[in-house]
Order: sequence, then C-alpha cells, then structure tokens
Amino acid sequence: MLFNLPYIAVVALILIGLAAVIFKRNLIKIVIGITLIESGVNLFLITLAYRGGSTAPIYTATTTEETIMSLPVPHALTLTSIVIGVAVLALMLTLVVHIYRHYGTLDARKIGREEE
Amino acid sequence: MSIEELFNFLLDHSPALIVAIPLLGAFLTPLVGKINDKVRNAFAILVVAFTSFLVFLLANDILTNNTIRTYVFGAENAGSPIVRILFEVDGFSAYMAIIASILAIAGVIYAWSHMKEHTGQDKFYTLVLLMIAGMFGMILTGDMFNFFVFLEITSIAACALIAFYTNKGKAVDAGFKYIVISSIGALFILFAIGILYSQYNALNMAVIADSITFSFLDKIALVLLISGLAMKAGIVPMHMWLPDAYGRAPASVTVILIGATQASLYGLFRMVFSVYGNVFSSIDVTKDTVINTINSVNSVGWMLIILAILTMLIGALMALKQSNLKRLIAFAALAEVGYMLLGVGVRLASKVSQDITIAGETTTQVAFQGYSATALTGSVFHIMNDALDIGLLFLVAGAIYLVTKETSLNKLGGLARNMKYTTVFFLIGLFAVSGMPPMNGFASKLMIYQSTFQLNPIIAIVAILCSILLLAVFVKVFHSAFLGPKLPSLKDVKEAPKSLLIAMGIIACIIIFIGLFPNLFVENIVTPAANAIMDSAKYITAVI
Amino acid sequence: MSGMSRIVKTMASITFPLTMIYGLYIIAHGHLTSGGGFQGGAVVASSCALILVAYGSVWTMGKIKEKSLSVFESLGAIGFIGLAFFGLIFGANYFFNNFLLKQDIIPFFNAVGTGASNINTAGIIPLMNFAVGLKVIVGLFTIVLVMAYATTKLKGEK
Amino acid sequence: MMEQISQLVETLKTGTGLWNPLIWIVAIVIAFLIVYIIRSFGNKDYKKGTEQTKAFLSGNPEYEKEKMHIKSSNIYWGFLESLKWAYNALDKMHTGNVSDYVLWFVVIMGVFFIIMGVL
Repeated sequence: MLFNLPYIAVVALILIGLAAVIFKRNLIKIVIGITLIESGVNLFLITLAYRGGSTAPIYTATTTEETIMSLPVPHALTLTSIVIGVAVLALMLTLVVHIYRHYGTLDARKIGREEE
Repeated sequence: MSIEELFNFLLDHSPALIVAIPLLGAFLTPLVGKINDKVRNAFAILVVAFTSFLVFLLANDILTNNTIRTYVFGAENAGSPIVRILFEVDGFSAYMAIIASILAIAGVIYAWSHMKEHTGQDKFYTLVLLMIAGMFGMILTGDMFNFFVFLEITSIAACALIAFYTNKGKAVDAGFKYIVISSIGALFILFAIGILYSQYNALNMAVIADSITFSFLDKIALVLLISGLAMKAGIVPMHMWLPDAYGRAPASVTVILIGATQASLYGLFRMVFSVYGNVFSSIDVTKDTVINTINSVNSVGWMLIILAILTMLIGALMALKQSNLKRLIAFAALAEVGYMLLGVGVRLASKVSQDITIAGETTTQVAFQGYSATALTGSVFHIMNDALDIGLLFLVAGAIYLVTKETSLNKLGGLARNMKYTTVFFLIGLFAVSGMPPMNGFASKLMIYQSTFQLNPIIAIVAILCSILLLAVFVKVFHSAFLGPKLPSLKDVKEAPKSLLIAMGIIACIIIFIGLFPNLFVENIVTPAANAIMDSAKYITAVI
Repeated sequence: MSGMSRIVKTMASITFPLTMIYGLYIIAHGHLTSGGGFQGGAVVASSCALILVAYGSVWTMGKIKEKSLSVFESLGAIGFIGLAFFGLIFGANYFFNNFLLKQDIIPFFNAVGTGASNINTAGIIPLMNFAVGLKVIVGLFTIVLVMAYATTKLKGEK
Repeated sequence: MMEQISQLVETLKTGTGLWNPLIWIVAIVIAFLIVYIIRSFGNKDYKKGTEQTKAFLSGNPEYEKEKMHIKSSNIYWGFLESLKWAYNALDKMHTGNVSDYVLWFVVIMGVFFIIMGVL
C-alpha cells in the first residue's frame, strides 16, 4: 500500500490540475493548473526510477558491488521535462501579461470577445 | 572530396542534418540580422532551401529503394542503438518530410514581403526556423521521448508566432489558448510515454513495438496518445483552438503551422500503425494478442470514423457561416483533416478474423479487407493535397490582407479587377480544396470515397456532401471577394508583391502537376509511403 | 519594480558572488556529479534575480542591455550545436560525437582521466555543459528581467 | 522516353474505379467545342446597342454597379435560416473559453477509455 502512495499522489495531482484548468476562470489559475499537471507527470517519471533502497546513480558513490542504483534515464527525462516546463510557463505568463494589458481583466469569459 | 562522395556524405548524415541545420540557422539569424535585413531574409531562405535539398535527397533514396534508414546519435550504427537516441526514417517519414519542406520554403519566401513592415523580424525568423526544426524532428525521430521534446519545441515556437501581432488582443488570446491546449496534450503524451517505459524499459519506438502485449496499461497509454495527438491535429470536438490559431497568425506562419498540425497527425499514424503495430496492423495469427483484440481494434476504428465524420460536417458547416476570411479557411482546413482520419478509421474498422476451411482443416485467419489499403493510401495522399490546397488558400488570404488591410469578407469585393494573378491562384486553390476534377484533391478524395463506400455507403455519402459544402463555401468567398464591381474603398488596390506571388506560384504549380498526373505521383511516392506505414514488421526489424 | 532597503541591497551584494560561484561549480562538475548546464545555470540565474529584486528592474535595465543578452543567448545555443557539428567534422564521422578523434582541436579535455573524479575528462561534454550553462543563465535572467520591467511600465501607464 | 510518357498518362486505379485527368480534359474540351458551335448558331441574332443587351430585372430599373454587390453574410441566407437549429447548437459549442476546450478533451478521453474497456 505504502509503495503505491506516489502513484496515488500522481493521479491526484493530475486530477487537481485538470480541475483547476476546467473550472477556474482566472487565467493565472489555469496556468497554475497546467503546472500542477506537469508536476504530477514529473513525479510519475521520478517514481518509476526508484528502486527500494537505491542510491543516486553516481559512479563514485557506489561503495560496494551490491549497491543498487536508481534508474538514471527517467531522471534525465524528468530534467528535460522540467526545462520544457520552465519555457512553457514563462511563455504563458508573458501572454497573460499581454492579455491583461489589452483587456484589463484576467477573466477567461471576458477576453477576446470584441468585434472587429 | 569529389562531388559523389559529398553527396553520399550528405545522404548518410541527412537525418541529423535536416534537424540540425535549421536549428543552427535559427540561432545564427539574430547575429546575421545585425548586418542587414535583406541579408538576414536571404540567409533564412538559404537555410530552408538547403534543408529542403537534403530532404529531397533523403526521400529520393528511401522512396526509390524502399528502405528504412536509421541514424544513431553519438555512435556508429553498429553496437547497441536501443539505449541511444535514434532517428528512423521510413517511406512515410520521408513523404511527410517532403510536405513539410514544401510548406516551409513557401512560408519563408512569402514572409519576405509579408513581414516587411513589422518590427522584431529577427525573432520572427528565429522562431520560424525553430518551428521548422521541431517539425522535421517530430517526423524523423524514432524515439518516443524525442518525439515529445520536438512536439514541445514546435508548439512553443508556434505559440510565440501565433501571438506575433501582440498589438491585437485576439492574437495574444489565440496564442494563449494554443499553448494551454498543446501543453496539456503534450503532458498526457509524456504520461503515456512514462507508462510504456515502465513496462518495456525502452523509449525506442521499434523496441516498444516489438514487445507490446496490449495489456491494461498499454490500453491506457494508447488512449492518452490518441486523444493527445488528435487534439493537436485538431479533430472535432477538440478543434476549437485551430480556427483561433490559424486565423490570428500571420499568413506566412499559418502555412508552416499546417505542417506542424500534420506532424501531429503523423504522430497519430505512427503510434497506431507502428508502435501498436502488433495490435492494429498485424495479420500474424501466431501472436496470441491479435485475435483477442479484434473487437477493440474495430471499435477504435469506428470511433475514429465517427470523429472523422463530425470533423468534416462541423468544419464545413461552420465554414459556411464565417465572415472572417482566415477563420473560414481554417474551418475548411478542419474539414479536410476529417478525410485523412476517415482513411485510418476505415483501415482499422475493416480488420476481420475469419474461419477458413482448407482441405477439411479449419484455421482462423486475421486479415484486412482489400479496400482498406486503398483507404489508407487515399488518406496518405490526401495529407499532401490538403497541405498544398489549404496552404495556397491561406497564402491568398494573407495577400488580400496585405494589400487591403481588411479581414472581413463583408468589406471586400471586386478584387479580381486589380489582382489578376492572385485570383488565378485562388481559383486553383478553390477547385483543389473542394475536390473538383482535374485538381489533385479529386484523386485522393475519389480513393477515399470508393473504399469507404464498400465499408458503409452512408459514410461515403456524407463525405461527398461535405465536399460539396466546401465548394459552396469557397464559391461564396470567390463571389464576395473577387467578383462584383470595384468597391470605392478598394479603388487603389495593387497586385500583391513579388515574393508572395512566387510562394503562391510554387504551390500552385505542384497542385496542377499532381492533378494532371496523379498516377505517376501515387505509384512512385504515395504507395511506398502507405506501404511503409502499413508494414509494421519492417519498421521493427530495421532497428532490432 | 523599484529597489529595496539598504539592508537588503547589502545582503544581496554579499550573497551574490557566493551563489554565483556555487552555480558555476555545478556547471563545471556537470560531467562528474549530479547537475550540469541547466541546473548550474538556474542557480546563477537565480543569483542574478536576487540582484534584480534587491536593486529594482529599472536600475538593472540601465546596467544591462537586453540586446546584448540575446546575443549571448544565441552564442550559447550556437556553441552547443557547433560542438555537435564538431563530431561530424573532427570526430569519428557521426553527429553528437562526445569523444573527438583529433584531440588537438580542443587540447584540455581528454576522453579518460587518471582517476574517476578527474575534471578534464569526458571529451566535449564539459564544453557542452558550458554552452548550455551560458544559454540558461542568460535566458532565464532575460525572462525575469523583461517580466519585471513589463510590470513597472504598466504602473507608469496608469 | 516513350516509357516515361506512357507512365505519365497512365490511369489511376482505385480498386473499383478509374481516374485519368487527361482523358477528362479531352472530354471537357470536346464539350466546350459543342457548346461553342451551339452558341454560334444564336450569335447571328445578337445586335449590339439595342434593347437586347440591357439587363432584365422584371421591369425594375437597373441600380448602380457599386450597389449591386451582395455582401458575403447575405449569401446562403436561406440555408443558414433553415438549419438554424444546428447552427444554434454549434454556436453554443464554440464558447471561445479555454476551459471548455480542455473539457472537450477530457470528455473524448473518457469516451475512448470506455470503448477500450479500461473504465
């Protein structure tokens, strides 16, 4: 049961994020929701890498032959995903700043409604 | 080094260079831009032209020899490529790369005059080249995670380009919607990749495809992949971002954006037919997974058919109502995507298992109906036609906007009197997109109609009806924008600048060529591509 | 964004070099220990952001030009891709070759060192880390700087 | 050389049907010729500058050219009016709200889950 706890957290994070994106009307909260989904997915990848009682995958840190290392590949994937997440987050916030300048509001129901 | 050696060298390394050269060009552009505007524009065109040259070199080799090329990063092809990042180029990838390169070069040439009066052109060209690199990466890669990375590169660059007119609120709004939609889709795709990695300890598409068992977790991953990629390809009812994005982006970007959408569609094809190839496209009875899953294969096929019909109908109906020219073309583009998905659906829905009695011995056989190959070939063919037709129409719309500064069709009229070449190009696009003979759209739609008719006549009738609706839509545009008397407000309109006409001319020439000689094209280019996507075993054995 | 009090400014000035050196250490040891270009770059960028918060975006914008930042960012990216092209030209004839055959091109970095924790090892991976580090430092700092500057302008408008 | 030309004019076979644009073009050209011949029969009676050339609008006077242009939103008015129920539903669907876009994505994902037998 305890071993599955991270997976439950993953699903919970993704659902909370989706709920925030779907039910919140404030653009900043939508951005927060996407960040939550991203954290959930990253946590999922990190959990995949973990083996019981393992150390960080550094060559010099392995003291004996029997030391188990956690999988390094998902760590690399998570890192890449985080980097992409930073770029996406920065871009989204920039656009939110622009939207606020144009409409003076962050309510998703009120932006982009003007006639041309 | 002799010329032949140079060509061989370029051919060997072309999968890597096709992605690396636009990437290098993208970051060199701001430095080149310090010299002169014209030098920078020429530099961007040169970079894309060289990339297209490499694409044609690679596609020529792959489509004529019917082979699969792999390129392993950081190592020679020998050794264990499974743990490394790998590019795998089969016929279908090469075919999609040709489409992407045509769109890219038309877009970059078009941008020369179209973006002339805007500031921030350095950043514009950097982002365009980044997007082109991401697009090629998605098409050529053979690694699941790499696919995700390139998907994100494409969508980040595309988002910034959609919101390029930051002085217009709606453009920024469309960019925000696009990045929300695409990042959520991409995150679910990443989740699916994680699920697949947890089961098979591999990220390579061929390795996963080899060992896939269609377990419970695989089904979850498949659903996440299909819905994420379908959203990025703009399938109804997840299409609402597409008219916003296509309608608000500069026309030169919209053309390349079509390529990005098609690259997502390519991902859908690749996931369904290659990664899950043992489930969806295998006819090997010895694999015990195959027979048990025929029901779920058929139901996925019918689901895709229903989505495709919805996409066609809603796209065509909504297009009829629009009065903004670019939004109208965007909805028409949506309808065209439906035709491509229809081929996939028909292919999957026609998979059957039948008991055959030969000499008293009853054996179970899994097979596809004969028409399903035609359906898939037609839909692969239609990818090219849609990209060219819709691309041409968007270029015409951008040209109209450039000379009149009007987006609404209600304020246009009588443009044919001043813009002769543009009118001709629009007519070509009109006939092609609505599937009128003798343009290219007719040939591919004919293949789809006839194969769909054998599965279920009603679907084919709906498809033909949508095609007629599209014709009605564009006749309306032609009448209200080009025909009629000269409007007083548009008295001084001039013909579009030369670079716009060159870009439109390139695409129009290709449309007419494919339209006049469809068989030449289908036999030499489309059929190898369709065969490559249908043959998942070959895709797997090329790596392992 | 305007600057903060004298105490904050002094403390930020003292902390800035320490954080920066730590970040540079992470970049330089990226091929030996956990970390690398992005992580170290993020640390250095956060130290720059500290200065930005303490002294205010108007003061920082006066010291640094946005255009020169974007040139540095381009240089970082070009360095990374250029090193990948090095493998094609000077290496064993494939892309992203980590261990160049002609080591004289870049003399300091060997493929294998004398010990497991020798710093001049791992071929061109440390150089790639430097390139990524440069790009990340400049990129993240530009994002924070421009966004902070954008909020000030907005207040001025109203 | 001859082989290449014959390859160019080859017919596209779709399993059950055929399509050759070149034959189609020849047929269209012949049709146009027939139309032209028929037209030339009536051309003799055409006289320039008489009442014949004026537009006939059920006896109403002709408007100025600029006012005759039909705007795009007026085209297909009847079609849009008769399908009003469908368009009302479609307009309700296209809210322009990014949250609803994501909601549709989740709905489609749920339908796929049910079809695959996961849920």
